[in-house]
Amino acid sequence: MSAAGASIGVITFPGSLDDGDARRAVRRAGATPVALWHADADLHGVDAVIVPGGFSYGDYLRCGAIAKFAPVMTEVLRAAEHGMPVLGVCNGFQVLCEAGLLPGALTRNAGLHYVCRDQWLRAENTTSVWTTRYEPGAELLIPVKHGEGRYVAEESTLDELEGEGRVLFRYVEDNPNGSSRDIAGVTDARGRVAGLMPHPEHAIDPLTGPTDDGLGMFLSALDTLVPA
Amino acid sequence: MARVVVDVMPKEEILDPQGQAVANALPRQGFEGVSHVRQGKHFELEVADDVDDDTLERIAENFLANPVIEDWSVRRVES
Amino acid sequence: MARVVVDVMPKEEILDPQGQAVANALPRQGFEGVSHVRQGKHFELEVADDVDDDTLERIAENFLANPVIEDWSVRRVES
Amino acid sequence: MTETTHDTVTSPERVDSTEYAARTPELAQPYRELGLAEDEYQRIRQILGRRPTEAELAMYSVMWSEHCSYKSSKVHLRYFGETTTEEMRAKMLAGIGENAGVIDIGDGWAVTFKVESHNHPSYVEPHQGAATGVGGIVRDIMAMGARPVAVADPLRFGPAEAADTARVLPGVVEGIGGYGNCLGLPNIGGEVVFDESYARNPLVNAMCVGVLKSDELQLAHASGTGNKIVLFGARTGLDGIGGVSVLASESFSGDETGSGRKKLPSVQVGDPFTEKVLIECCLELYRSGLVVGVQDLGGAGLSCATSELASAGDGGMWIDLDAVPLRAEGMTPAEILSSESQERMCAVVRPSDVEAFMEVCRKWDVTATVIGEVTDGENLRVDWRGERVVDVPPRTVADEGPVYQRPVRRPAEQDRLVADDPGALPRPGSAGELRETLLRMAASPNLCSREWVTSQYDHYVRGNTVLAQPSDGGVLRIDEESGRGIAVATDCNARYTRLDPYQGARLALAEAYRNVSVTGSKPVAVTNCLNFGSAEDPGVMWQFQQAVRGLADGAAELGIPVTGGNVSFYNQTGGDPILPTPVVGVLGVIDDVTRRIPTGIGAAPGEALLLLGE
Ligand SMILES: Nc1ncnc2c1ncn2[C@@H]1O[C@H](COP(=O)(O)OP(=O)(O)O)[C@@H](O)[C@H]1O
Repeated sequence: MSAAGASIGVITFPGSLDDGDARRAVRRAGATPVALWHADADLHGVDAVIVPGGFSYGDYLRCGAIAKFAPVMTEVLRAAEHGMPVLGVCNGFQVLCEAGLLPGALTRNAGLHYVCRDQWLRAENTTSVWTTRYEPGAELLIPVKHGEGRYVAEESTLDELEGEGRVLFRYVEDNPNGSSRDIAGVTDARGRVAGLMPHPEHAIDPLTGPTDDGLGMFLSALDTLVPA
Repeated sequence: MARVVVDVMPKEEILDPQGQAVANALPRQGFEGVSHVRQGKHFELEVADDVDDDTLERIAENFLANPVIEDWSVRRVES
Repeated sequence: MARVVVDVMPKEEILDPQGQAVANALPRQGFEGVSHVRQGKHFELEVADDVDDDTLERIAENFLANPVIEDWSVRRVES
Repeated sequence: MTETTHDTVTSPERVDSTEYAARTPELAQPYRELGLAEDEYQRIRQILGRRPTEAELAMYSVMWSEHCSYKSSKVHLRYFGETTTEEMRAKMLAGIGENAGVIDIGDGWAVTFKVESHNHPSYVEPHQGAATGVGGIVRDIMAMGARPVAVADPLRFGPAEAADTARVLPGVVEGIGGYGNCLGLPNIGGEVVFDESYARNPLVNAMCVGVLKSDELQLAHASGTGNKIVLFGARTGLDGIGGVSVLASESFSGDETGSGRKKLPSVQVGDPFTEKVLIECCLELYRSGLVVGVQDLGGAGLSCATSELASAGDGGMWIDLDAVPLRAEGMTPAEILSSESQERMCAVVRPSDVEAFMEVCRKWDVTATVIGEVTDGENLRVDWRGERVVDVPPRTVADEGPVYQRPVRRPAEQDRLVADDPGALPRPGSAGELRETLLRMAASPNLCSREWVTSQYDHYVRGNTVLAQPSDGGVLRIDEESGRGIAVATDCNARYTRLDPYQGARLALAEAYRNVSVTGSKPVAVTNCLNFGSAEDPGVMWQFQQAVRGLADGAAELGIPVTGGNVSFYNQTGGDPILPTPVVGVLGVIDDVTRRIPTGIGAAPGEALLLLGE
């Protein structure tokens, strides 16, 4: 299979905002983006799925709380169980946590304000499907933009995540939201389902983002989907 | 020490998109029979015994609620 | 028709920056004696009479609250 | 204001129909409470040949308000048209009079942009006032057939250290951010200015920019007899009823004290999610060719949308108010017509397309209802519970409202004010003093970093933002293949404008023009939001007249047209008006966004710093 032969689905919920950007990032990485609709009960044969940022269904109750019940999420849960790579960005991360694919929860920023800024991250885990292109400890500059991005979980869960090397990225310098242990993103035990608050899809071209540091996440997934 | 609960709700005639979102989502999850939902805020305060009802009322009105669009209720509970 | 109230609160051990902001602001405005504030959500539901307690509990647990970070209580009230 | 007694007519037992109105000419009506002058009320009676019904009175009173009718500004705004040459008009696909101006920017692309004020609502309830201000301007842009692609927010507040500013500013910023972020519209510019004159009259202006293919332009007109009128989006509630509540009869009131609905807050609450879905739904409807005409619902709600659609069309219109999906019980016809519930649009649809239209709405979970149709008569007719409650020539409501030539007088104190020039002020004499002055200026509220505000706004969403804060102008890519893009900037120095409103407006234009130019873009069009004090103050009207002339003359000199704008009068509490604040927005075009020029001193050492101009 050629890279363009790999197809990555990007879900659109009513209220999704960064779905177009995620599709652009997939294209830029050399794969074929496939738009998935929240009401689809079918993943249209994609090789991986991205749950993008935004405010799914308005996020009025709790971020991601309604999206987890979307028909398409039932399919995503099933596919993830069989090892399909899944990436949740921002609202997508919130949805994956709500859906139980990733541990913990994302809560109101400690500063109580929505924050949009360029943020330094450190790559902690470079073996997950979504991070193999990064050097361990590499520092990346990627936008964050959220009001509810403070990652919390029970202490034992946090210890487990650290122990198993499942913290994907950590905020460096300034923690924008008060996340426990500066956690910006985590992965499941198999390193296939990943979620993070920062937006790699907004860092694929220095013209429209601070850097192209985010492109590595999409390229990493392609490396796995399309073994050289 | 007394425990005080303040509930703050959007006024009846004011649009409540949050409650509406919950009400719309329930049937999709297979929960029928909920006809109306309103969502507001719930505060729990621990206050010294010498804080009187009048002060609590003022705290609710000036801080916890936005009287332009919200109603509120204050009650003391057993701790 | 029955009226049901669900209160959802951040768990004790979870940081509650909103409640804290209120608690910090009160003394600055001359309100002393409030030692602790926590902020959660308050839902008022109108439900058909055949919706049983078990269903209400599931609505609260699976939907209105996130058990990872929140506690909740469900009660029926007079309408 | 003195309370006059009047009879309310509509009750569960009786409807104030046109027929009943014709039989009861002597009935006292609360036109003054609704803001109509005696002669305005008499003109309505003359137009109709009878007293208006309550519903008609509600319609005329909102549509003839300053906000909707431009009755005090119209005579001055004509000057924009008079000074726009054919050459300036060449690229203009829609101009003053449409929901928003539209400019052809080449390659088949067109751009629409407009600024609106939501000043007073944002003072009453900063968060919701500002949020619904964004929502309103975004719907204006949608009504042109465009996809909204960016917002900007010129803001004015009282002194930074004033207690009330601490209430208003954070709420306004949260409201603008909360709404715009949730719609997925990057915020690419704006202003934050503090001045005593805005203390009880903050200015919340919101700009929206939209992009469309030039052949996709939608117009707000109802044509084609038999075509259906579809109301879609949110339900209609008691929001923003404001003054019209004096028409609510006691028997409709839920309030035991019997004071009608006077105590209703006129605040509207925004629902950005509904608006986001409405945007996507509208765009799909346009793409599918299912819309003949479309109008957003903003101030004056259905009164405005129906009368404007009918007025711009070629026939009459019939509306069945019972079909309007309501959120509140017991709403009277006047209330339904005046409700300012947010997130609603009104479309004209061919009967054969109604089913397909509804299908698209169902996909997006948008409530849509046929509420009437285009008729071959002349009049706008509205029925409720089987009785006719409105029967009016729509032009008399929408276009032929009163026009005033308000007294204009240069204030006596103007000379004294101008004579008091800064020459007498102490100047820094030493390097140390200069340093101190510079530091003080850099730290002052009007010059310090705006990051506290701008970091609450998403400027990355949609992935096309090429320049945003802290750049002088925001730049957006609109065509990924060609790299074609646009730039916008808004500016106004109101203190200059106070000294000389003509020059002040020209300066505001020149500044916005420069801010667009320095991004590497070519300015092509102008919009404005003219914020002033009371139209009944001759000094304020002089400021207004001068500012309009300055802006129009400046635009003519630069050769770019004013494509639209907004007027906000009565920004004053007591006798003191705000500083005259004609906010000017300039739109530019850049052929290739990779050639944009960021703000700031270059990164490489040894670069030369050049000062251009005098
Ligand atoms: N309310 C606002 N919303 C968005 N951007 C703003 C706002 N206020 C200021 N900005 C942005 O911050 C930057 C600096 O603003 P300002 O100090 O007014 O610049 P200037 O003095 O060069 O016009 C500009 O990019 C401007 O667009």
